[in-house]
Amino acid sequence: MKVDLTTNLGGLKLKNPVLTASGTFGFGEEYARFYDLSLLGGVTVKGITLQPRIGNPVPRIAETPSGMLNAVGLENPGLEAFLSTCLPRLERLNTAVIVNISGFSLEEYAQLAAALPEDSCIAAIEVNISCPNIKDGGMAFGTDPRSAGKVLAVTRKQTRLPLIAKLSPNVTDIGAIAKAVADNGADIISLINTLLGMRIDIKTGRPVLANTMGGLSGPAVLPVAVRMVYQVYKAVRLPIIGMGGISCWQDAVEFMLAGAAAVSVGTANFVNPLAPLEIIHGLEAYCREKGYHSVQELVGLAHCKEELTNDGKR
Amino acid sequence: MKVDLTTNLGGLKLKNPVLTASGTFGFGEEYARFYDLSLLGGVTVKGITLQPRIGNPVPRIAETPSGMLNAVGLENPGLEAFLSTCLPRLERLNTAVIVNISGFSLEEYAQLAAALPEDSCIAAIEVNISCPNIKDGGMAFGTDPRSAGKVLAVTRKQTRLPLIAKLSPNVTDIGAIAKAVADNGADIISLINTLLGMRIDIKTGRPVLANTMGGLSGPAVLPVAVRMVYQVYKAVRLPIIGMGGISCWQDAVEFMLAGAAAVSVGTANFVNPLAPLEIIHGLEAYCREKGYHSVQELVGLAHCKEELTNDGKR
Amino acid sequence: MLSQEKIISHRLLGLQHGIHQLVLRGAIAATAQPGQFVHLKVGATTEPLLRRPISIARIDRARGEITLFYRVAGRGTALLAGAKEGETLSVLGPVGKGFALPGEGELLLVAGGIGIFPLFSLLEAVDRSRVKVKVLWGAESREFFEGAGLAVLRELDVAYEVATLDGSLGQKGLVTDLLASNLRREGGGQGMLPSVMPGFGRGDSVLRVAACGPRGMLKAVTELCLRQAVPVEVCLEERMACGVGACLGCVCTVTTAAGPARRRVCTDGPVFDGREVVWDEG
Amino acid sequence: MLSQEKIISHRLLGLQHGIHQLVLRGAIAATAQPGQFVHLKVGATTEPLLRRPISIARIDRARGEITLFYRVAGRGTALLAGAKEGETLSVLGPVGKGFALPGEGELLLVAGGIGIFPLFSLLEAVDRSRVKVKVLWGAESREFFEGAGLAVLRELDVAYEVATLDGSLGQKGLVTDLLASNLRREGGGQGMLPSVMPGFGRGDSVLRVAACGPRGMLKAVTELCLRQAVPVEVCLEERMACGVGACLGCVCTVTTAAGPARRRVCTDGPVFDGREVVWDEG
Ligand SMILES: Cc1cc2nc3c(=O)[nH]c(=O)nc-3n(C[C@H](O)[C@H](O)[C@H](O)COP(=O)(O)OP(=O)(O)OC[C@H]3O[C@@H](n4cnc5c(N)ncnc54)[C@H](O)[C@@H]3O)c2cc1C
Ligand SMILES: Cc1cc2nc3c(=O)[nH]c(=O)nc-3n(C[C@H](O)[C@H](O)[C@H](O)COP(=O)(O)OP(=O)(O)OC[C@H]3O[C@@H](n4cnc5c(N)ncnc54)[C@H](O)[C@@H]3O)c2cc1C
Ligand SMILES: Cc1cc2nc3c(=O)[nH]c(=O)nc-3n(C[C@H](O)[C@H](O)[C@H](O)COP(=O)(O)O)c2cc1C
Ligand SMILES: Cc1cc2nc3c(=O)[nH]c(=O)nc-3n(C[C@H](O)[C@H](O)[C@H](O)COP(=O)(O)O)c2cc1C
Ligand code: FES
Ligand code: FES
Repeated sequence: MKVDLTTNLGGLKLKNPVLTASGTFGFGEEYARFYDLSLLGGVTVKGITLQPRIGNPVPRIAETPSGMLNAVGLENPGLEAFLSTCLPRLERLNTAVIVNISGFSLEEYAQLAAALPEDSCIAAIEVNISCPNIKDGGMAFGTDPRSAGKVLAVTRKQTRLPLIAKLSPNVTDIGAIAKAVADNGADIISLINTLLGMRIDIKTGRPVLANTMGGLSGPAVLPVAVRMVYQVYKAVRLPIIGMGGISCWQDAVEFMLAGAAAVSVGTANFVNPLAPLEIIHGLEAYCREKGYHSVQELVGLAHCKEELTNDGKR
Repeated sequence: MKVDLTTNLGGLKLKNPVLTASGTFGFGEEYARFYDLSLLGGVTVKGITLQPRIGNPVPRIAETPSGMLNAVGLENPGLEAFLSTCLPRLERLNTAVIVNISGFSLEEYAQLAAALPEDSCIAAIEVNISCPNIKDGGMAFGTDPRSAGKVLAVTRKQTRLPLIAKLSPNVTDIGAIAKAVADNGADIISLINTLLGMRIDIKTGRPVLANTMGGLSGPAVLPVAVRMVYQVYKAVRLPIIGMGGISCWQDAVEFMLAGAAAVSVGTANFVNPLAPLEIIHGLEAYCREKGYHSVQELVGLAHCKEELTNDGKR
Repeated sequence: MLSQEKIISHRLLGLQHGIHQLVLRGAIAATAQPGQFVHLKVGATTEPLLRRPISIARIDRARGEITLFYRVAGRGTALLAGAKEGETLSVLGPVGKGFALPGEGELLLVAGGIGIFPLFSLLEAVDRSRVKVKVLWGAESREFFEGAGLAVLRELDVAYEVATLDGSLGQKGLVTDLLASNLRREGGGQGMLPSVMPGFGRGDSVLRVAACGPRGMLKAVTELCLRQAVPVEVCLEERMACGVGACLGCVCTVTTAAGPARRRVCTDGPVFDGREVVWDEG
Repeated sequence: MLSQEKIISHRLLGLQHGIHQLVLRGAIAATAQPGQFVHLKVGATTEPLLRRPISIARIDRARGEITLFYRVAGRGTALLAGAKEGETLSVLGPVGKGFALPGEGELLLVAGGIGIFPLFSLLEAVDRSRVKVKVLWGAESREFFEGAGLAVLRELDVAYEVATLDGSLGQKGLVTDLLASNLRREGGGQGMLPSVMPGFGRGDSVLRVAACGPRGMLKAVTELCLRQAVPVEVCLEERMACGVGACLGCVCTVTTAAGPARRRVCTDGPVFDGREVVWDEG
């Protein structure tokens, strides 16, 4: 039986539902040494900002039980260098490219969205709303439904590319944020970004990360991410890209059952560069075994009361 | 060198800073088979409610990477049976007892606090504000600063016992909640309660937990907990009881450096029943090595810019 | 209660069903009772985090050894399968309330699949010169039995009947079919004690059933027994965290005079009186 | 780039410093260069999560073997120490830009503590019939050297000087003292190429330094070299996640014409021109 892996996320068409997560896959080239990136559903590139950023001092990485903290601080070459240097190389990867953008004001988000060409390999824009709103006291845009909505609204005006709103998990009510971005022009929701965490070196008594706090990712966060995907699936009708700790196909199935129409692989790349490919194959085999013709049949099944039988029926 | 382990948390005097966490230590008796509980700083008993509760159906437990989910649903014998049956037995443990209370309305919190005797082995009351406020739409009391403050205010009126406010980590701004409980009569703050999480069984397509979602605990949550202790230490002046994934003395040191004046051991008891004792000894040895006369000298050191030298100086 | 036990032998019984036999030497054997279990740490790191409950299948007090049989079911048992002879494991136990040990009469042991393991210990402990014992065991196929300690049964020289789903060994069907026909064989109406084995059923002889297996099977076994007023003990399974009664993670529901109540499978069980257990709960 | 390598031998060199020698056979040896490293998976579960970077210390292309030396520093290396001969490890590599391989002149290898390991591979790779090589190595004490491959140095039959903090072997003091006196021995003012070994320093001979060790030491080595216009390469360490240049976790700062810029230690390094590195940053 052939399983149809194609995935259509409100205008973003992918050959399969497996993407790579922003910030964990550089601008694609690093992992091109391991396999042909055109096998992926798509790649999401490192978050770009209007101006180049040299990011935070080191240490930027700390390990945690089944997870890691990072405080890279959005190091990136800036919009201009991205367009002139990175984009032409991305064209050659022959895969759907999602560009992750980060602004420190509404205008920055708008400028970034406006500058990304609609006729290139760029298949969608992922709007990272976890950045601090420096004009408004530094709380992240993504922690308040109103400011999250505003970011999407201003970005929406600037582009016809599909817009993915990337949600921060560091909030009381993820459903409220999801509704706000859905009401303001998001086509797709991706989640979760990293959980805010911290470690202290007991030898020196100081935080391990130069930046004191950092973002937690990896398997440790998986149950929180699955829960939030489940909640957002209940809260809004937009397609969801699920991520957070996915390291094998079983994890990916779990996210799709919770409501994700596609998944992103992040930290797992660091441990097993072949993880995204293994996940594509595992998803296909799982569908075949359960008798599904399309991988999209999995989406949201955990919301039904009945159990799956061995042949995928209820 | 003798290290002074005694710990005074705003009126709650402990022989050492190591407690056990509510819900992970029954009413004390189960672990009394492993060691003399009077060696502990104290024990926190399972959360009690006004009425007896049979809790959630099974499965109540799911494993996650370096962590676990529980959805016990506050199973407990209720206030009356607690006072008549559990309390007399707790008296015999010869250790400081902290009683964890959970209410579904402000009145319930008040009634529970009023009913706990001030002249027994009960050394403090821990107010679990993670319960859903059923009168007010079901959002947990602890996710909104105002309702969190109200719970503390009504409880404060009913007792002269030290009041510990136990914070939920499922919030955008933990500092705001901490300020609210501090302003409304809390003597001590304990954190973190469990993070909301979920797992799905890919064989059945259904959530693993009968209750769909549950609370994440264990090593996986440690970096989030350390971060929140650090933030609360900055936000308020109250003593902090830190918990969340502590499984060895190194973890306990990390919490104390972040700002906790005492620590609670939860999930680690399930894996290593002797963990609390090993932590007490490890804390003592660490202080001795660093040249500290009192374990309390550790508290909050990560907030200073200088590194610790080998002999504990800066 | 917390013991470092040395791995004396560790072997795979049959590839297809991934069942391993693990012999441990240490303090547990001295006090272990049939139906109790151990709570095992299966790795050195925090992943997997929780201990794993495994029934004590054989107890050799003289040598200070217990034998466990386990099936590789997931990542925890897969990791355990890598433990080597000579290494030590952290073992919490013996845990729980085991089977009642009848001093006379007849005992029917009813097992579904790997539910046979805790029954091995009961079989060994019971004084077979005074109690007549028979084993009824059901599983998928002949291979299963061969990879799951059928040799142990033979070695213990006990009367047994088996049933397989595919008919490849013994009777084709379920173990409850075996039980039903055993109970039927001797008639046994309401209130009257039935006797199931030829030569049994005289006067004072009391038949008891001890069962272990999937929940659905235990429910059916209990119903069959209750219909004939045969006392039945069932050994339950539930997901566990602490294994010592502290977390309330592993409860089942029982009927009491005061209404339905929770019991902890780890310490109030895992063996319960079948009559008490509430089988159909949400 | 991703290779399953078989453990050919694995042994502890000295208890006190917990340094292990690990020989792996597989695809990495074919292309490994001195100064490159491997990124090792140290366990089978997600805990610890990240791979561990370890320098390639010896390369035996004929046998397809690489040798690593590592010190047990924390939980990851402690777990690695339990890996047994015959098992396989998942190895990502060879990673990074290694040392320049001088074809003539003089080469001074300066090591602090376990910083000697990547220098072993350079020492073996350099054509010593054309390049004069000397090793300067500093550490705490005599025991350290004995547990950290001093035997390898002796076996490689190279000129070396050692310094210990406690004076228990070689000169009492720091390796930078050795370097300073070696550089001083032959004078060598600004712009003039100094020559440090007796018989060196004729006409066209060029002295280079390759150094590895703690950051403070590398900084001091670089300053000493720059003062005498001696080209110096340093091998840096930084906490790594991906090890392939994708995560930007492991950066250092270098000076460029356009101002300070970040470089990835894993793929732009770990070997950098000492002149470029910005040593004092926040
Ligand atoms: C009292 C008792 C006695 C048991 N005796 C035996 C025995 O003798 N032989 C044997 O092969 N198995 C026995 N089991 C089942 C055994 O505990 C599980 O197969 C095992 O825990 C699965 O762990 P895993 O890591 O391989 O699977 P995973 O699915 O990775 O486990 C994930 C989590 O679920 C729990 N879990 C999964 N399956 C079960 C289950 N069936 N029962 C309880 N918890 C489960 C695990 O303990 C773990 O916490 C017993 C269970 C109980 C409760
Ligand atoms: C390019 C490179 C080459 C290296 N070569 C060697 C070698 O040949 N021999 C050797 O003994 N050591 C070497 N190291 C250091 C070695 O990587 C660390 O000692 C090791 O990662 C510690 O892991 P752990 O789990 O034991 O310690 P933990 O402290 O538990 O590690 C926690 C985390 O911090 C990281 N970490 C801790 N210490 C270091 C460190 N010094 N450098 C980088 N990351 C660190 C770990 O990789 C891990 O992610 C090298 C490091 C780098 C960057
Ligand atoms: C090193 C690192 C850098 C990251 N950088 C970004 C980023 O620039 N923009 C963004 O939206 N998310 C970023 N993330 C978050 C990931 O895209 C992803 O949301 C998160 O790591 C959870 O997935 P995982 O557990 O599979 O890694 C980064 C994560 C890591 C680990
Ligand atoms: C099984 C279980 C039951 C719990 N029950 C309660 C409870 O009744 N009241 C409460 O305030 N916290 C309860 N908690 C939360 C713990 O007290 C603690 O805050 C949390 O588990 C984090 O600590 P840990 O990671 O060390 O377990 C429970 C935790 C677990 C694992
Ligand atoms: S497993 Fe904790 S009470 Fe049974
Ligand atoms: S470790 Fe990821 S860029 Fe170097």
